[in-house]
Amino acid sequence: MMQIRVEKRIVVSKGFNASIRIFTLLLSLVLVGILFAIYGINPLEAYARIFMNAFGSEFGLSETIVKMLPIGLCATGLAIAYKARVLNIGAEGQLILGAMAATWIALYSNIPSSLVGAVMLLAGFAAGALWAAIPAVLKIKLNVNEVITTLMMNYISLELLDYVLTGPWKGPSQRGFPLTDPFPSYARFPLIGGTRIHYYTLILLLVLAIILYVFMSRTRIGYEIKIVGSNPEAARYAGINVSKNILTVMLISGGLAGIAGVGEVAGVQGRLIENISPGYGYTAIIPAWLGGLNPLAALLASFFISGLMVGSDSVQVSLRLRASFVDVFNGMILLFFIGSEILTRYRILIEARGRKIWI
Amino acid sequence: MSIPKISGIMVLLIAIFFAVGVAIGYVAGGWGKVPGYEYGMPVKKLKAGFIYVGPVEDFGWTAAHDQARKHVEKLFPWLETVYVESVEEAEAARYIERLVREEGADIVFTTSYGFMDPTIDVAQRYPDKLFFHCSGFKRRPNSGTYFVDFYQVYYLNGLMAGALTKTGKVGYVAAHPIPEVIRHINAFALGVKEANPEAKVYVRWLHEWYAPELAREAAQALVSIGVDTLAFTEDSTAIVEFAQQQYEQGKQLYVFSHYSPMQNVGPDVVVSGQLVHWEVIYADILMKVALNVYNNTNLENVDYLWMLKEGAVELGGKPGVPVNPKFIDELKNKYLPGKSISAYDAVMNRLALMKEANVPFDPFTGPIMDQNGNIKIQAGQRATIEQLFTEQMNWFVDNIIGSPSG
Amino acid sequence: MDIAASILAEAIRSGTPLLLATLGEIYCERSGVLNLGLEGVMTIGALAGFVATLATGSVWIGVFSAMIAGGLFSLIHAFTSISLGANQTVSGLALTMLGTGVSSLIGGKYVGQPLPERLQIFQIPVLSEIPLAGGFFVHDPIVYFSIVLSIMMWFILFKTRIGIIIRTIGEKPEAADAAGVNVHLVRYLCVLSGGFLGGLGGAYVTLFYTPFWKEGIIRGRGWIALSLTIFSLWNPLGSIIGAYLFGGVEVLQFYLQEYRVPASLLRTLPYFTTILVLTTGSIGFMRKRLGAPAALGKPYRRES
Amino acid sequence: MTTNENYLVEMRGIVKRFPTVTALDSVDFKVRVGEIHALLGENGAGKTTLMRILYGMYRPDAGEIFIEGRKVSIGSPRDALRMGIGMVHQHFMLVDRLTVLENIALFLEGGLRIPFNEIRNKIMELSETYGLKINLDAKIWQLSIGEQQRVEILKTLYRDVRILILDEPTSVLTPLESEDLFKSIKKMANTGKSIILITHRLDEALKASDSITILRKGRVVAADIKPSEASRIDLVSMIVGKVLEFKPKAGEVIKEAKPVLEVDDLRVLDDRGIVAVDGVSFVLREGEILGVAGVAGNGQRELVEAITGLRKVAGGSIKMFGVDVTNSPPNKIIKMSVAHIPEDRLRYGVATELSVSDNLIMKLHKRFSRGVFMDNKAIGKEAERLIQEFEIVTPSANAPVNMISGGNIQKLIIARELSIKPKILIASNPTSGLDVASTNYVHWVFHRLRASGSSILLVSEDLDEILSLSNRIIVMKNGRIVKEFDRNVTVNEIGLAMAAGEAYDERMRNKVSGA
Repeated sequence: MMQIRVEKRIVVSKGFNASIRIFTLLLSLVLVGILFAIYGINPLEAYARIFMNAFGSEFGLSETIVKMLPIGLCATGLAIAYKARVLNIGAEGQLILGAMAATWIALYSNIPSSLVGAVMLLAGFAAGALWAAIPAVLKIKLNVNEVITTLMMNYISLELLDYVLTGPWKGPSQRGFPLTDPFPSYARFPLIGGTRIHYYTLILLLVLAIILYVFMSRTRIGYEIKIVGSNPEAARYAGINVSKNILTVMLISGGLAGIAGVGEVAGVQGRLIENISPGYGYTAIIPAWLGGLNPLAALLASFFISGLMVGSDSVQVSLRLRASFVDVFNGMILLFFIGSEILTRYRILIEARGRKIWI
Repeated sequence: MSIPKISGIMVLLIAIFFAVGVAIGYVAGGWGKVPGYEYGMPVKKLKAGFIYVGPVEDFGWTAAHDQARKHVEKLFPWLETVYVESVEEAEAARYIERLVREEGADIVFTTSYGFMDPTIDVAQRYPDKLFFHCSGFKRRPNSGTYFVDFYQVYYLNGLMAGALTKTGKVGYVAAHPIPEVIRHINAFALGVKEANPEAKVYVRWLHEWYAPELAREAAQALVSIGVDTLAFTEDSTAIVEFAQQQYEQGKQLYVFSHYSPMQNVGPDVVVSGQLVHWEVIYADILMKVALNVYNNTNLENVDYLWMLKEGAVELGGKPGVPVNPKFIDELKNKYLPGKSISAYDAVMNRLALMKEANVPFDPFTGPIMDQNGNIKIQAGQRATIEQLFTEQMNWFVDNIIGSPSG
Repeated sequence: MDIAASILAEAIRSGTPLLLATLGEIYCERSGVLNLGLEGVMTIGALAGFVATLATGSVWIGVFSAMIAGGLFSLIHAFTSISLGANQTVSGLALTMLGTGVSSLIGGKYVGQPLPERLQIFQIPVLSEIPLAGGFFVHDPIVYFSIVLSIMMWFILFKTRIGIIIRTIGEKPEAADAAGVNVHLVRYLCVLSGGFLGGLGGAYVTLFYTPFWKEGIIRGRGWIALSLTIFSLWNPLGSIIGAYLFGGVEVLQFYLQEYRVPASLLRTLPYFTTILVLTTGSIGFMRKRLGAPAALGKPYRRES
Repeated sequence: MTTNENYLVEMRGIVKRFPTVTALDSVDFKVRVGEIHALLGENGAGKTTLMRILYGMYRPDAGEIFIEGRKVSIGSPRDALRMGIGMVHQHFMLVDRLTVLENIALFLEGGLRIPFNEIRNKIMELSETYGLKINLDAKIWQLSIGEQQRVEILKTLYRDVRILILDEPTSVLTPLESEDLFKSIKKMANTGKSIILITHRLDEALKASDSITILRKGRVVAADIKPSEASRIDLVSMIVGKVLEFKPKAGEVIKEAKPVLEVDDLRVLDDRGIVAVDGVSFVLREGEILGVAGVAGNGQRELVEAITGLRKVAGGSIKMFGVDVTNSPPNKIIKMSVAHIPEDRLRYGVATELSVSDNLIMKLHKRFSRGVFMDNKAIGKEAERLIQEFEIVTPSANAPVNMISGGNIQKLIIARELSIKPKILIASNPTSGLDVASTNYVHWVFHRLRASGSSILLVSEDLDEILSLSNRIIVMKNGRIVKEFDRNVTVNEIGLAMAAGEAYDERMRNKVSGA
């Protein structure tokens, strides 16, 4: 007869937490390795290819960075929201709204061309933030669970995108395809020569990640957010306005996702298209958690997740495995990661045939 | 399910040999000076990359391109191919670039309209490589375009549809409201009108290329309003299956299959349809590239638009079977209004005319009126390439019910 | 059949996968477990059902396999969220990634293959000729089964001891514990039945609704079922109405196309409704009457 | 000595350890057939833990349980119920959104079908017998607390229990409801059931029970006391466990100083919407320590939370330095230099995932910021200073709070609250969990604080502490102030007031439920 009991862990060390994180990552690698083996692919070869194709060449590295831009922007913002225990899973929708706002500025406003870039970024931020503000206000005022509302709003934004692309914004020169016309060149973000890296967004991402890191670790609001996330009752006791902080993190995470959307339309596609985001807003949830909800670590984790996605091209093209194994990989990492979190909070006692094993 | 496929492949192979023969003749006629030009001659190795928008196993567009890829690879010993499937537009540029950089492709075929700008973009970055974009209109010295078109075949399908419908209501389930699809609907409607001036064509838009579930819903919605004859532009057999199911429950629908041989899926309902032979174009392009007829300086004006005449398209729901024998009698007994020719004979005559080198017949011959009663093509005139293949094709023929803008 | 009956019939067909998945999620959430992995569970079921039918030639083996696959797959979520007490939101999202990923990986070679067998529709004579209501009587056995199932599940949930236990566990697990009920076991069973029905819902799409497999064939039905769970106020009877209504939205676009109603905006209706219902249920005095199960999303661990 | 056979329940040498404390240390406990047995003790004495072991909710680390002389192993509440043991928890195990009938049905064993009619009939019969009236079709959330308790009791009676454990049954009831409850209990005892009454209210035990066992800090200090034979004051000292002879060292009573905190006719509801603070009025003057004595659960917590802005005030007013702060948010009260050492440390006092230094400046974080930035240098310095001064044992200032012990968390909170140099300090049980040295240090700090002209409202269950520090003492009972003393008072007098408060305050009779 085996019995499993759990008990609160009193002492937790940072080293232990870090090793658990690394262990879960390794476990996912092993399991996906088995998956490779099932498909007759040498796992080591596959991982070597993924690594080389993501980080081993100038092209791979630049493509990894291109992907890191939207994922990193969303992930750093989400890290902060999650830090305040606000489970925003609406980054996808917020990104789309940002992209739509930028498109409106680029194609339908009369803003002087020299200002368009800056205004697109501002409008993208504002649109993403406003889209996030709706569930935030519902949570603050009426105690509505933000998980469902942000999720529903992702779907609403997708349909909204579909509506503008098949309706009012369908580009007259696009022969009926659901695409807007291309942005004028002054509304395109410049690229680093020979790559697709739109460096406005890159600089913005790096600066924002550092700002957010400083914001969280050095500023008063960051401090308040941490208290709210750790113990909202204590925050209230300490005279901290909990609602204001919830709104703040939602606006920040929504706004950053919005900027990610601007980067995609102005930096990568040069127009608004239907699948402007192949799920960046959802993918970003992984690095946000993997990075321990620290903006800089989340950025780093985004870099690796992006590398994984770009590197997987090679497995797809040369080893003929579907790209969706990346989803399997991501799902596993996330499951193991949150599953293992219990080890950081509880000790597990397994009692079997009179023997006791503590984990 | 694999047995019919094999026979299909045999027929296709024969068709390819024939087509390549035609292609060689065509090329030899044009560039007779090219020395030693013959089938299968050893030339330098060539690697071709293909970017697909859907999965290679879909039942339409991507599957057809991939079949063609396999055939040309088998055909030319000097050819090696590599492909990526299910590429989203947002990610196309990376994949195209990866094929030329990491996979060493000499030429890349990009097979979706949405890949047009990424293709041009990558073509600019790699001026030494060759690119061919399918269905678009932007070209560069190292980037050409190619397309096959079905409007002639759709017209023939329309003739049969008009002849067969009992309710006078013909349905068309359509993918995206783009000039290509609108042109096909119009051609189809012209055929319907000629065979049955009273009949109406009801259009339902999916806004998707590959969406079996939506297609089925749209077909059901059309049948609900009394439609008994269906044509479609969607890359699955969903509508054919739907109709066959209806047949098994005692309701006869007439369906025109799209793009792939689907007659085996709906033996009791598929009347005819359209089949594509991309391999004809691919063989031609690749051979010319291998012979350096095409190179990175002269593709600016290379734009293939091949139809019945070139053997790139075929009438029927099954290779070599233009009309399902089950319906031939019915079609032979139905005469075109005011004429002494049966619908079947009309189809066959015009098919033959459109295969001729100078194409003496064209469906888009005036007078043609749009839904608002405006004359779009003057009496006795043929539509121009611009009228058919650009944004100008944004109107519906007057017997169509529905909006050409989606 | 007249057009109204035909629309109704279509709405029912389109709503059936939603109904099945929603019924499962209702039990799951009534026991306090939020399974955001429903989309993944449905996709797994859709593929498993399709592959099993292809392999065996029997649609019923397909149905059965889909349920088993959906159930087993949802056990992952049960383990992380019940036994480990992990964050249910994240676990559910991970489950969706895993489910859609795995099925796309495995399902590649089945794209575009036709099914060997198709289920017959039982058109009930006379009744099916009734205007409008006739739409109820032209379906395959699964449709009829799902309606019967809803009523059964309603009865069990509200009229039997099992139902009381499930509701108690979703509201106040310690009360069930105090009454000697094994809270974790019941939650496991509820998640499992959610998985069975989610899998069945998925299989309905690939075996009956559109007998095809392709990547993304579930097309967000899992998320709609999640909203439907809220829309139906966690009541199996309410979910019948909700599922046919939401299913109707999906098919109605083709009837309304002539009148130029933008389909995309029509499709946002379920999501708006969900937010509205959720908001209403969260307002103080309505919470007790309409709100979510009080212990939804909260792991239960006896302190000792 | 009585023989085993007379005891329905006998628990021997029960030990229960929790990760941080030993809750029960070799406890013996016996109950006779047909007896109402009061289990008396302070909060945290281990009463509930002991009963949860009897009810199978906890497993003891050592010890044996006998029912009717037979050794039993009770693995779960289900086992307990089968053995005829039922328990009504302090927090009801009722499901708000289920009907009374459904709640009872949940509690029954049996098949899928619910024998609704059978339940109805039997409940009717039971409520007739014991005087417990109830509407079976109402949803729980529609019932008053007293009615909900009746449901709980009926639930256990339905299972034919012979031993009924009631955990603090009157803590949620109005006096009238309590009377009714005790009448019902008597009837049950008369039919041969044994009732175990967990309570911290002495007069309740005296009034309602046949026998009393007193627990203190996890040990039995007195067993099987007959109410008629015991002196109240002895019982109080056994419960509280303090030395009787004590020389108060508090300062002079200050009469003329200006008031800093004026509470007038304050009414506050508890979490369930019951009146917990019922018309309390007092004044805290500049430079004085006002002790609030009383057994826990008599409204002290709600009073403190109302003053510090954490809980809504239902009636009356609170003034600080002459300014009305009734229902002001916490940050406004903090701005007025009011510190608060909360009773529930982990709920309010700390954010456990954050570092010790982050927690140390929680109240002052606005002062430790320059513009938008936190002044980490100053924070580090301040944290080190406080850690040293209050001898907080922690690996480092940056270690998360969940790595330090409960006593050190308490020190951390005190350090933080004192660091804001409060003009008013509201302290709830400030030294509970501290060792002697730390306690002395805290007391010295309180003295010093008072000497500097600040005022302290000291709520404590520790009478020594109250006596040694306070200038004046008020005693709270049932949400009211029942007595006020100046500093020249003995433990005995306070104890008496705590115990006999009900007689002192005749207005109690008119108390009505706020539900």
